[in-house]
Amino acid sequence: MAKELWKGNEAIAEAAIRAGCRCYFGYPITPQSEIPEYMSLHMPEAGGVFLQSESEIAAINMVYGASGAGARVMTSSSSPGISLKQEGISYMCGAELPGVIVNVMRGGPGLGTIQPAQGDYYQATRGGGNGDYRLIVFAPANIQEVVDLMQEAFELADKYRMPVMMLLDGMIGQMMEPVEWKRPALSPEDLPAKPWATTGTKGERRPNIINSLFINPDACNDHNRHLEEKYQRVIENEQRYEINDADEAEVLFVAYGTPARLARAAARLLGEEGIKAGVFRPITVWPYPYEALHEAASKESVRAVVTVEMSTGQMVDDVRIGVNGIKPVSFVGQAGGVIPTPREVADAARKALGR
Amino acid sequence: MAKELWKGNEAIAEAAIRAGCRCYFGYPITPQSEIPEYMSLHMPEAGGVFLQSESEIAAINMVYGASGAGARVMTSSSSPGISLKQEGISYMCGAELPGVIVNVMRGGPGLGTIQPAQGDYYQATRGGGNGDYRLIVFAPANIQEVVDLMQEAFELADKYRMPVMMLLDGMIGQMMEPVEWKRPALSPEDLPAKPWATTGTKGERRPNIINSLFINPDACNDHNRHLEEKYQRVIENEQRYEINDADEAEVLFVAYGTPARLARAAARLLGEEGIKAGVFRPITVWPYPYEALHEAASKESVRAVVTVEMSTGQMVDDVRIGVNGIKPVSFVGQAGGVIPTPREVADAARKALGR
Amino acid sequence: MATGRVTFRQDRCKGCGLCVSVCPKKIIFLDENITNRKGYHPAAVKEMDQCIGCASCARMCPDSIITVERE
Amino acid sequence: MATGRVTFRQDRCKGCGLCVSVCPKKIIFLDENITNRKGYHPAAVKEMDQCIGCASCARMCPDSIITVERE
Amino acid sequence: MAYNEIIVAGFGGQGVMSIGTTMAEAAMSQGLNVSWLPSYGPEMRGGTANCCVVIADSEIISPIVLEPSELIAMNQPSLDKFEPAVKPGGLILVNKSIVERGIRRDDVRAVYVPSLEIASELGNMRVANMVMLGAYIEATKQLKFETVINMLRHIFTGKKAHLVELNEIALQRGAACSSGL
Amino acid sequence: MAYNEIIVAGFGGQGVMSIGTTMAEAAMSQGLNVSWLPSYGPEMRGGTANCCVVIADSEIISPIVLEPSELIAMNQPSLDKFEPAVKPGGLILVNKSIVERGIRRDDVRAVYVPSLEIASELGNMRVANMVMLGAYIEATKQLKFETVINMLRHIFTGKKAHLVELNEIALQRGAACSSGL
Amino acid sequence: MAIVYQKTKGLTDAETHYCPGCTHGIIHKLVAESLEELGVLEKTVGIAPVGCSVFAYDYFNCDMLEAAHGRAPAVATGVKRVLPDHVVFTYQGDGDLAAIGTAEIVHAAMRGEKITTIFVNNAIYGMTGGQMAPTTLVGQRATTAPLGRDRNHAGSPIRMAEILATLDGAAYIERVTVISPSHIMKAKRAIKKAFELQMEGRGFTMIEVLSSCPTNWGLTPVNALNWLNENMIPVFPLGVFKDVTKEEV
Amino acid sequence: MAIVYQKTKGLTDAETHYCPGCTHGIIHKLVAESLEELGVLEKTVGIAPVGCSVFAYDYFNCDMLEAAHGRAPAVATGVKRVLPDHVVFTYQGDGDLAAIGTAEIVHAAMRGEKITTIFVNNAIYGMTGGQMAPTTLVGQRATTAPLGRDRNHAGSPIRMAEILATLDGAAYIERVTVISPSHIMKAKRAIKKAFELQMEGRGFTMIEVLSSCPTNWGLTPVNALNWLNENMIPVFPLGVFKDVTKEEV
Ligand SMILES: Cc1ncc(C[n+]2csc(CCOP(=O)(O)OP(=O)(O)O)c2C)c(N)n1
Ligand SMILES: Cc1ncc(C[n+]2csc(CCOP(=O)(O)OP(=O)(O)O)c2C)c(N)n1
Ligand code: SF4
Ligand code: SF4
Ligand code: SF4
Ligand code: SF4
Ligand code: SF4
Ligand code: SF4
Ligand SMILES: [Mg+2]
Ligand SMILES: [Mg+2]
Repeated sequence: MAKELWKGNEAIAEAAIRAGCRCYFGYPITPQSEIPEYMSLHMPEAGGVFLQSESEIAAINMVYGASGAGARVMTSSSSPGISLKQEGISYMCGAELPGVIVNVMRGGPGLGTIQPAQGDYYQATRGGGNGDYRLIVFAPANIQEVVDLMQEAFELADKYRMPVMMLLDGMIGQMMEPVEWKRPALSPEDLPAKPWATTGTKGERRPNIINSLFINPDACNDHNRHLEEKYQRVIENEQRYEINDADEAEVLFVAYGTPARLARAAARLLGEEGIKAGVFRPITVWPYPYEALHEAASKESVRAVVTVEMSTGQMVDDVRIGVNGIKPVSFVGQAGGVIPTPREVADAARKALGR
Repeated sequence: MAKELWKGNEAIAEAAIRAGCRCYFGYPITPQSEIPEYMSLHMPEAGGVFLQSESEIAAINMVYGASGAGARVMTSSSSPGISLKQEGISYMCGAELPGVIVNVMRGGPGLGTIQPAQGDYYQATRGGGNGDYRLIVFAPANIQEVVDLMQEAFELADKYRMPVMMLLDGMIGQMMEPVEWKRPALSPEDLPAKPWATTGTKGERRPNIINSLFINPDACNDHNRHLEEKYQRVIENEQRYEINDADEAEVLFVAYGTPARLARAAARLLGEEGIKAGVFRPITVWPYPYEALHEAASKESVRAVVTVEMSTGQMVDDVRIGVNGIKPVSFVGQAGGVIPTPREVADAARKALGR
Repeated sequence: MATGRVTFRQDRCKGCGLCVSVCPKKIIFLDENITNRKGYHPAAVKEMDQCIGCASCARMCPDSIITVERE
Repeated sequence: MATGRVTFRQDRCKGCGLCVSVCPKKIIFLDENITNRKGYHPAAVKEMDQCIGCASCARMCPDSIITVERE
Repeated sequence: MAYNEIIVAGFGGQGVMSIGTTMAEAAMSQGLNVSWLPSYGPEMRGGTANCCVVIADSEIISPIVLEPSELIAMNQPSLDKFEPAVKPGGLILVNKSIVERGIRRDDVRAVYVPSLEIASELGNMRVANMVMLGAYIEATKQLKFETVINMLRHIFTGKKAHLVELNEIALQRGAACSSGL
Repeated sequence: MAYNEIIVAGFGGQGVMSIGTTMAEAAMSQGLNVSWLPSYGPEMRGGTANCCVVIADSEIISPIVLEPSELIAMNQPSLDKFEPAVKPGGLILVNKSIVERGIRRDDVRAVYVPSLEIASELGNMRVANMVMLGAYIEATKQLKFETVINMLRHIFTGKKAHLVELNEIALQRGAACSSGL
Repeated sequence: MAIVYQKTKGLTDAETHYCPGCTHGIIHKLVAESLEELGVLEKTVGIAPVGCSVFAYDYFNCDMLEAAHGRAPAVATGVKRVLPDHVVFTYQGDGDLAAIGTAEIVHAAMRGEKITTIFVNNAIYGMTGGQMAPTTLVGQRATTAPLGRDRNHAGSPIRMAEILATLDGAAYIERVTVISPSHIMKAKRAIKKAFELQMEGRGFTMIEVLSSCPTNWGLTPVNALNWLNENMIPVFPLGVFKDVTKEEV
Repeated sequence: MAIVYQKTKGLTDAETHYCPGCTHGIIHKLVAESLEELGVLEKTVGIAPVGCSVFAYDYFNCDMLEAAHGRAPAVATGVKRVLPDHVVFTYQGDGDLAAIGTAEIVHAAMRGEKITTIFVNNAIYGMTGGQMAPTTLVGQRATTAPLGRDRNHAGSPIRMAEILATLDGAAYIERVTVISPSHIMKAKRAIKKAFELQMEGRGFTMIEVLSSCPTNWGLTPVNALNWLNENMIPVFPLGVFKDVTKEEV
């Protein structure tokens, strides 16, 4: 198929529609407002629902309702707006509702800045809401990958009955790159039925209930066990990552999203000096590919692991857990909307190698 | 001083008043409603402000305002309510505002149950809100400790200009224990002035501004660096932990709050069988006492580290980071309001030891 | 005079007395001789033949445990 | 006829024209010969002696850059 | 070494919680370590309630009582639920007035207290839980009657002072139920 | 191996973004890899704007351009800001119409384009950025005029078809500025 | 003998957890009876709030969702937009609707969301133990207003029916109560009419029902109804605040 | 010659970032002039919102806090309760106040919070690029309503002055605009009166100011004022909606 030049945010929206999403609720916030803007025109054209909600909280709860009613549904926001959705996300996890949540991250904390950042990693991978729950979190590094993963995001959400987050930074939302629409567009009729959904009993079954309340602690514990087993299945089956140029690498960069691209640029710089560097890029940051990272770090050639983030260091926790002490782990990054340069990244590698 | 029997929630409220807190904003939620209830009667008596807000979001933003205006101020809630405060907490961190936030945790996710749990560890220690920020998080294990730490909580909040969280579980909020009021009560007049507060210029200075917006990414990055340095100082100076019976321990339990008590009970059970067990109890879960844990786990006698939580396993990440691969780390816990029994904990230890 | 009949699912009665208060014939009472499994003294009717089947009691009952019949 | 005088901080003018639209004497114009450092053509007065010092322009200016004096 | 782990259980409204707090207060004023932990639920009334009390002269490890050394069963469901958990050699106080059966285990002791009957004899149904407490104190000897009576003197003052004596008698009548032990 | 890293910078309203997207579109339709990355700010108008374009026949590693191989400086502040970052041996296209100074470095090449004057000669100020683009294409030879003209044919149809020719001339006039290179 | 009144099929056979004499139970019946009589139970989706009626999902005999505290109108919006031909209702308390959920109810009404809201105003937070609600009367005691609500400190009760009636999207807004059989019949008519207007696509409909909380008011069930009559109705007058069918000629 | 008009000391010397002809700038002046004239700048604390006026903290010459989107009334409440003798105001846009911040403003008004809110209604989200606001007119285009606001889908504009006037805690509510010097003088009187009533402790005060957004309306500054006059005022009538001083005899 022919390539088309797409802006990240618009590609996200279009990809969702092509994934059979016919319901979008959201509230404007830079740098992702092109998503609701695109949806406001194209969702009705596709016969779907676009609604600008009164707040991010309303949006996530509309998602809860629409998902309960069986729809493929999405919301999007950026950092402060995602913070406001935490209770709702926790509820969706508790009630086992699918849905896709896009976070086009900007610098924080607080109002911060509107420039790209990755300061919401903890929130996305650990759950900024209450209780034990997880989201599948995809962290694509370019627009083609965003588009390719979108259909999968909706599929996994439905399969596991849990929300899936697309964790991007503002840069991916704002830039343009060529896109190829590889998979055929889905229409809602093609999708499997959801017998658990609250679509009216039609007199054919007992009422369905969507709920996250388990007042009896034993029931609540059982429910947590049930969720845990599900998460275990996700951990076993849904880890995604990519490794680049790792042959005989002395230093292993670990980075997701935009910084992974910077790390590869840094690896080139190092290569020019004869230092071999590889890049380990988690594509799912939850479930985190701990074993794969451990293996990559285990290679004899690797002398240092350097985590690169657009934050003051969050994923580095997962890198430490994955590497588990077998190699030294260090961190390089910038926060608040500043993007680390390949040179800074290369310097950090040199330092980690003691050069 | 004589001991008095206090209910946890009421002791928290009283301790706050004695720490010079004269401002409370909050919204009812089980199992912490006794805090606002106590405050509604006793805060006005102390000449302070009690206000029941329209929501948890309003409460945290009232805290933001009152803190900006220079007051020692507190809010409290339980899990879902704390989720709603995440944006506000991130703003407070961004604007460097002190304040104390009490989370009397209940089972989740979502509405979950009202029984005690520890499922909000990630949220508390990693930040459920957007951007790079931290809270000092105290996790006391009994009411006396709650009371003792409260004054310190307010002091550290003011000292570092950041929010401090008291992370408790519903059990500590609901139970009664004897309390001794060791430190003299503070009155607001005793407290150091806050020259940065927005209390009106009085024509004596240029306007003060409380703000978390740094639209220029370099400024935002600098601000993040500044915060990071502050957090580094906190890490260096404010770690608190307790170690029990660790001499020649074969198994080291790691637990905070109520499970630390259960772990000690389990250690007794094991002791009866001749298995020596120690308990490492972080009192601050951020900053996490990684080095101290590493050292405790390093002891030759220790063959296994077992993390005990009232969750499906959250602090275990920090235990892994602290132990850093030198000893095997395992986990035992119950979630959703069920409290693990000392027997279950002891069993997990036996299993970890291969017995 | 129309004749009515009321029946109570006494095991589910919470003894709140709302039915008692609205019966125009004042024939409902809480039977202190019975304690149901929930620990309440359930409602009962003294003189059923006085019942006019007006269903006021049933409409009022928050627990929907009263059935009213009428000739 | 009262005599007024207006002065503009032209470097801060955004050339929005609101002052132009409200001047009862129609003596304000945007000076296309000047481009200030912000890239705008700032407001100026054609015939100052016509100015009645009514301050309509100044009240209207969103950027508070007009000062009005009167005899 | 004293380490009493007690569960008090019954219907909401039977004064279960206050039996527990009274025990805890008394123990504390005797210089012992104590903890009191209630069950809690949504606000809706009715249903059952219980609390755990730990009284010890050493440090209290955990306030949760899973295997009580003593159980005060104020109603049948509570006896059904907690009887199996009582430590071998432990004690069960049964509120005989509304519990129909006897205990089923033979490795624990039992005291049967007709608390309502006694209270009604004393002309005040509200002292029924004092009767149970009296039985407990006599049976375990951990707490002193004096301590409790002193506490009552602080609570009932002025016009209510006469209630001290009533409660004292209730305690004694309860104690008598355990005296055969 | 082609790996062009371009920064286009100027005032908001000068068509900076669309110069970039046109380059990216053209390169893509020539089968090259491309990326386009805008600066973005709060909505308030005015101020400066820039975008990064990468055009390559190999994989594009990073869309961020820190050291451009080519800089299109549409105004003075942009030249001031980005001139030092240009790669040695790189190229700077200067919008001579409003930039008063020449370049200061001697390790890069420069092309000066009087874009506004040319546009005004052509009777349509809106083609000024096509003039700049023409200069770029001629100077770097990475893109084909044909490709851009074809794209214009798709954009300007019906009543606007006559604009294709106008833009074509603008491109050529711009190209002429680079021809001395 | 013919049955003149029996439990509606709109309710399940579950026993409610409500306190004795709590009028939540009466209101449940009216909603359920209305849905049954309209023959729409099979295509109804209800939203339970957080409050004493949190377990309503176990009581209504139709598909149900349990919403986060205050967010029922947003959840209902999500459901209704996906299932425009279904009947969608929320059932919410005064803490849920008039405190934490203020924005959601105002905006559902503003949009003219085609849902029906049953707003149970008992002037207190029942579920959590009697804290002050935005609808608590001035002077009324609550666990967070131990000396009674003080107007100067905490303001006066909010009147949601009046507020929402200012919005063009509201099709029908009425305030009723259930303190007597005749009030109950009137309340039922109001609820049924709201559902009918929803089904006609007229816009947002809300019935505010003044309800009792004997437990937290500290009154017997019967006295609670008297208290409601004497104290609440003067502050929250009964009546129709908006009716699109009356605006037409 | 005597100065008859010059920049108020209530504003700092910072240049604003507002678009040319945006009436946010005029409204800033009126607030600042009022505070200056009342002589209270030194004991005033202002709260900036999130919206185009987010940087207001750099413009007002008094202590300022920047609040989270929609939460300015809660922040103001926190400040005022700590500093009851100070003058506290919020400055908020229509997205901020009438969408995400609905609950906060309604409850500040309900409580009779002794603050003054300057509500700048420009029927659009200015800051984020022209998305639909709750106050956007039916038929008005916005980047999230590309075909114009559709009443059936998104409802009709919300009228906050009318809503808040239903609350007992509101002492003074007026809607004004700044499209001409005479409107500006009227707006100023309203703002000043609001501050005065706040200082007298009368309760919550709000001045809604109809404002222009030439950039996102796609009009010249002058045409924007005409559009406002012709289209917004009919939907948002100017006038006093609540005035406690008039209720007294
Ligand atoms: C986010 C959140 N905040 C608070 C609570 C605690 N909570 C549960 S119900 C309730 C109030 C219930 O009052 P109301 O809505 O009036 O219903 P009622 O019980 O009176 O019927 C509160 C505050 C919660 N579950 N979630
Ligand atoms: C929680 C959150 N949601 C969304 C945003 C993005 N945002 C910034 S300003 C704004 C709307 C501004 O509109 P309005 O309040 O009408 O002010 P105006 O710019 O029109 O003056 C939005 C949605 C944000 N910063 N925070
Ligand atoms: S039907 Fe009427 S008369 Fe009969 S018992 Fe009920 S209320 Fe009384
Ligand atoms: S109204 Fe119903 S629950 Fe109450 S006493 Fe009568 S029958 Fe029993
Ligand atoms: S003061 Fe009046 S007359 Fe003079 S320039 Fe200004 S508007 Fe015109
Ligand atoms: S109103 Fe002010 S900014 Fe606008 S043109 Fe006139 S002087 Fe310039
Ligand atoms: S607490 Fe009040 S509202 Fe809740 S069930 Fe009991 S009486 Fe009803
Ligand atoms: S975007 Fe609109 S509201 Fe914002 S500054 Fe520009 S004109 Fe004013
Ligand atoms: Mg209520
Ligand atoms: Mg606006």
